[in-house]
Amino acid sequence: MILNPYPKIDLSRTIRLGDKPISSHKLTSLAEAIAAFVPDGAAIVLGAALENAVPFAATHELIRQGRRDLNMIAPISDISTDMLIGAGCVAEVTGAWVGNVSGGMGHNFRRAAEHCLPNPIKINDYSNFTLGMAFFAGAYGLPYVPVKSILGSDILKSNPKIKLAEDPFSGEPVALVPALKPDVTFLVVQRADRDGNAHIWGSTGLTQEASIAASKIIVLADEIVAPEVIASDPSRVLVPGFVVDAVCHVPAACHPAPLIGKWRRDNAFFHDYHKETRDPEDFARWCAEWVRDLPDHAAYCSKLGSQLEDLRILGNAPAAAANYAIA
Amino acid sequence: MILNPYPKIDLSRTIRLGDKPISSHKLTSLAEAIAAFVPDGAAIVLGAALENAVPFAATHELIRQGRRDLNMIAPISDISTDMLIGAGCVAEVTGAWVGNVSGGMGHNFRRAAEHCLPNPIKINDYSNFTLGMAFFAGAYGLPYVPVKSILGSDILKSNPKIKLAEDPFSGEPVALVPALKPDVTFLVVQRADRDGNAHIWGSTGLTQEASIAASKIIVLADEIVAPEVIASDPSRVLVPGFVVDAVCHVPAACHPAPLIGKWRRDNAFFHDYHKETRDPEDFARWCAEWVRDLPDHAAYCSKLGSQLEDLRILGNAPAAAANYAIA
Amino acid sequence: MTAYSTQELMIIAAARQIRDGERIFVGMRLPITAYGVARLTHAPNAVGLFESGVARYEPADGMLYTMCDGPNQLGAAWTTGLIQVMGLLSGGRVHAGFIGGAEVDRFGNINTSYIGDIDKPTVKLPGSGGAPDIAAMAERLVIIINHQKHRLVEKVGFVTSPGFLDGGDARKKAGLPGGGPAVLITDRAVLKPHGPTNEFHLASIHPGHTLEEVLQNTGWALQSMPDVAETPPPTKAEMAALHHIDKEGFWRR
Amino acid sequence: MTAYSTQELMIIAAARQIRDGERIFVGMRLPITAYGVARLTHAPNAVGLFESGVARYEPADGMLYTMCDGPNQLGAAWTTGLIQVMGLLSGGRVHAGFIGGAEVDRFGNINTSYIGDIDKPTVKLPGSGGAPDIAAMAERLVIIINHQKHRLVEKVGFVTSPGFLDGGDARKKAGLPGGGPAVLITDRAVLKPHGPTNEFHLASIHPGHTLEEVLQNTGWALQSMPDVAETPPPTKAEMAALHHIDKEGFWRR
Repeated sequence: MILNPYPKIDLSRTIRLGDKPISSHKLTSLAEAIAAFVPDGAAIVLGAALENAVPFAATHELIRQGRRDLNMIAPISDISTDMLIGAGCVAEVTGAWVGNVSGGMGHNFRRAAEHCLPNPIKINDYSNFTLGMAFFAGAYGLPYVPVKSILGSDILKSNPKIKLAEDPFSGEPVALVPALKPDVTFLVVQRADRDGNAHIWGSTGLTQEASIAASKIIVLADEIVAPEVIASDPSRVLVPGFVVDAVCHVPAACHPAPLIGKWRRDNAFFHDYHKETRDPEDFARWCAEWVRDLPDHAAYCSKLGSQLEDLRILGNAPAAAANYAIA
Repeated sequence: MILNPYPKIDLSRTIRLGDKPISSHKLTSLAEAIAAFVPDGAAIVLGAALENAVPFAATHELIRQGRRDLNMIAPISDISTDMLIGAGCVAEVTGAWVGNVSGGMGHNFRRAAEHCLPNPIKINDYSNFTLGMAFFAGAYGLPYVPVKSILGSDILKSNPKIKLAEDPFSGEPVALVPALKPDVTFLVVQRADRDGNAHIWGSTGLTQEASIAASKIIVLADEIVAPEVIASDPSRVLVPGFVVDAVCHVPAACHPAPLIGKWRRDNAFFHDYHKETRDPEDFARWCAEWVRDLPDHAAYCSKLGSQLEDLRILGNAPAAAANYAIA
Repeated sequence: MTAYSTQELMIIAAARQIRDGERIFVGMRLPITAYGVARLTHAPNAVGLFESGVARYEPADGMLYTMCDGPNQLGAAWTTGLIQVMGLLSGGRVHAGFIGGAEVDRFGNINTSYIGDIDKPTVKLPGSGGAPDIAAMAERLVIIINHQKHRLVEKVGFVTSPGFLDGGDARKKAGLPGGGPAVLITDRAVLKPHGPTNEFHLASIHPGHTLEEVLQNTGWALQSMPDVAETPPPTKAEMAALHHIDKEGFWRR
Repeated sequence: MTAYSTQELMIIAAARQIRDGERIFVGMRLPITAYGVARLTHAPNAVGLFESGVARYEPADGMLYTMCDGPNQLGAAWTTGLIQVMGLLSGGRVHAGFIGGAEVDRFGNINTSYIGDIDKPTVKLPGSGGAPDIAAMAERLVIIINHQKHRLVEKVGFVTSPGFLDGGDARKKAGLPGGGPAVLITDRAVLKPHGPTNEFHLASIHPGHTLEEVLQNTGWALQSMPDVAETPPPTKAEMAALHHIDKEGFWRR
């Protein structure tokens, strides 16, 4: 037989979950999925869609499981990264923006960057578009992407991974953004089947590229549906099920962020978080109350109670019909 | 005021059609759109979706209007390019494949390449993925894209636009594919409103990238619908209306190619074309009968008669509902 | 007595930067309101772009906390990915973008990253988002910032989003395709780049404010354009449009 | 007497190249039938990819003339763009691809572009499509071609899709990530690369064909692998699967 110089593709990514056999489905609990696929030190994407469909349920579970030394990669992920930093889970932040979209700055992010509290973090700066190109390159096998839109920015100084070069066609300056391949990408979808085939609608930010670039993909589905529902509209699939590693049924996984057609944004929750995490002790108290002292996301939803119910979207603004018939 | 070194964006692309005022819609006849936007010598994309949604109605109209010296850019566009070559409209072919997917080789393409009949053509070879990256770069402002998948191919010799280089990060070989910006891209959509907002479903090949890369975009809509229909599902929009230049209502514009949920493929028509265009005289006769002697696409459809009606999809295989409600 | 607040004047001034038929990177808060006013007055064919992957004709009907909220997606022209929308910008199809920042300097460079040393910052700001891309690629950049001495500085400590860099043709030499900052709107005045250095000059002073006050609150020796004037107050039509959008008077406070 | 046609044997031989759970660039005609057989027998979790932007679990139910036809899209796992599906290939997520061609040489290089001079070809073939990308990037390449002296040639005139180039480690030196040709299936035999040169050697001869006939119809001095044997005939299960798919006996003729 031939010598194959190509790195072996890990078959387990599509056909196994942990030690389950190949014909099994991928439906599991979020706690199991995180235990199986997210080791300490992993580079993970939580919230590639920007400010909607943020997988906060996974943020909380990572804190509960005490994961350490994570590299959090995201364009903008609202307070998700700030929580993980405050809980001592993060060693690196890779992205374009960390804060609180409703409240302003993220206190934990500031404390870590300014005072190494609770621990120092390394910051890898990107702009949104250059992070997009880094994921695109990682997803689709390009070693790097030459980009104009970061020229002139001191991000070229703070992030030495991006190289300034000369476009060999025009002789003009260009910045080379190398491929970025996360270990795990989490995504929140409106509905999925138990094999990871899923439908997403509304804006998606960098969800597709960050997912395909990742070694492992974990889907948090607001609803689990029959395979026929997803198969009825293959153009609404953003990431195909055959590259998904685990599917978790987690209604309102996005809270306090919105999910189009499912949940509204809980703006007050973001403001409260901002007020209640000004000091490390305050954050510890907040984190105990809302994360550590709760066993899982179902308990979190119960604790929210009517506050969550009030955010549930009950109306219907239906998409126009589309037909895939063949005769 | 400042000196602006940036090339001016042509406002007419979104708000004017020819000399119509800015508040007017973009609905026009295909003949008018081609007369207004496709000069001799233009680089045009007809059929970026590969073998479905090929804008054959535009192919025919270009022949009828006697356009010359076109550069036909497409990954695979079935017999569309072959027809235009035979009719003497083409000076250059840029892409990955020209032939007849049902019948095999394209006789006109062979005659032009082998015997300069009816005129010599220049061939710019790409593979499908490198053409995709060329459009991607053209669409999104990247000067070029570094690609591995064309290494080792003699396409690097036959197309000197693609440069072999060294990846400055790894030192490994890489091929640099420069941005490609067509003058005009035609696309066939299932439905559009009169401002060019459109829905497409099914596989789309390079439609999105080839459209956004182009200076002008002409939409051939199988159906014209109220703006509310398109706005009901903005995630089914592939190319936004505000970059579209003209919308033409042309039912069955794709014939003999298929359009998902609307028209089946007319396979016999492809075989007949293959048989009936073996010699230049045969092609001239075919072209007179099916293109030149017909005033427009409506006449072509009438001539097909029940042959076309038999291809119309009457069944319904509906996509699952999606909800965009906000409360 | 004026019948408008300072913030309302800023919104109107920002709205006037949008021309009909243009594609605009809108952002949240003050600029999105300005976009709404422009659409209702002189720019009914403008298109609003949001880097999360949204493009809209009509401004959202309903309160927006972020660009990703449901009301910004319902009835949008396009809900898609970040690369598609920011790609329109990178591809040269965007006329103007609005950005703010913690600091801006006399050449329109903006800092939203670090105050103090990068490795040990005094203040770690949230970061760039898509602002560097907008500053690099949009045909015109509109900067909105509060007019305080520590915000309008001689030279920013970190260029998150490039203006004219060191002035003159430095921006062009750096290979930046977009035209750069066209205007800086503050709560006291409007500044514009002027002359061969492209340094920001005073273009107009808002009604009720004085030259002295503006100079005192600027972190460099601000020069005036030859034709410096009072910022034109909102017209009746502009105020009517603004009140139509801001029914609850959020910007009147 | 065999109960199968040569083309049916080729389909079964091709189907055996697909392992369970793999992602495969399928192509049309013979390979898509092979994919269907593999799914129904030993590879129920294989995934079929089509460069137009389609991915499927179950093979299409209904006649396909092209990969873009309705039956290949109805009930698909994914209908999307070319970049997304070929990007899975380029990104190293594809295990195997099937391609054909007008000419293949002893190192598995394939020509689908030009016979004769590039500027004045004797025959202008349709071109590459996505074959170079598949040949460059897939972990294994399966080549299917009719066994004739003018098709299996010493050296192709134009390398559309790279095999082992000049043999040995030339492919690796050229920077090609994919593993290269793993097998060449003809209507007379199965060939595999062998030894340090990676030259194609005879691996097995189809039942009813002879070594002499194979050698006569190969355009280079074909050597045999040490363990050359008869191509294993289809099993009952494989034939049952094939007949289930090919109800009209298209491949039995």
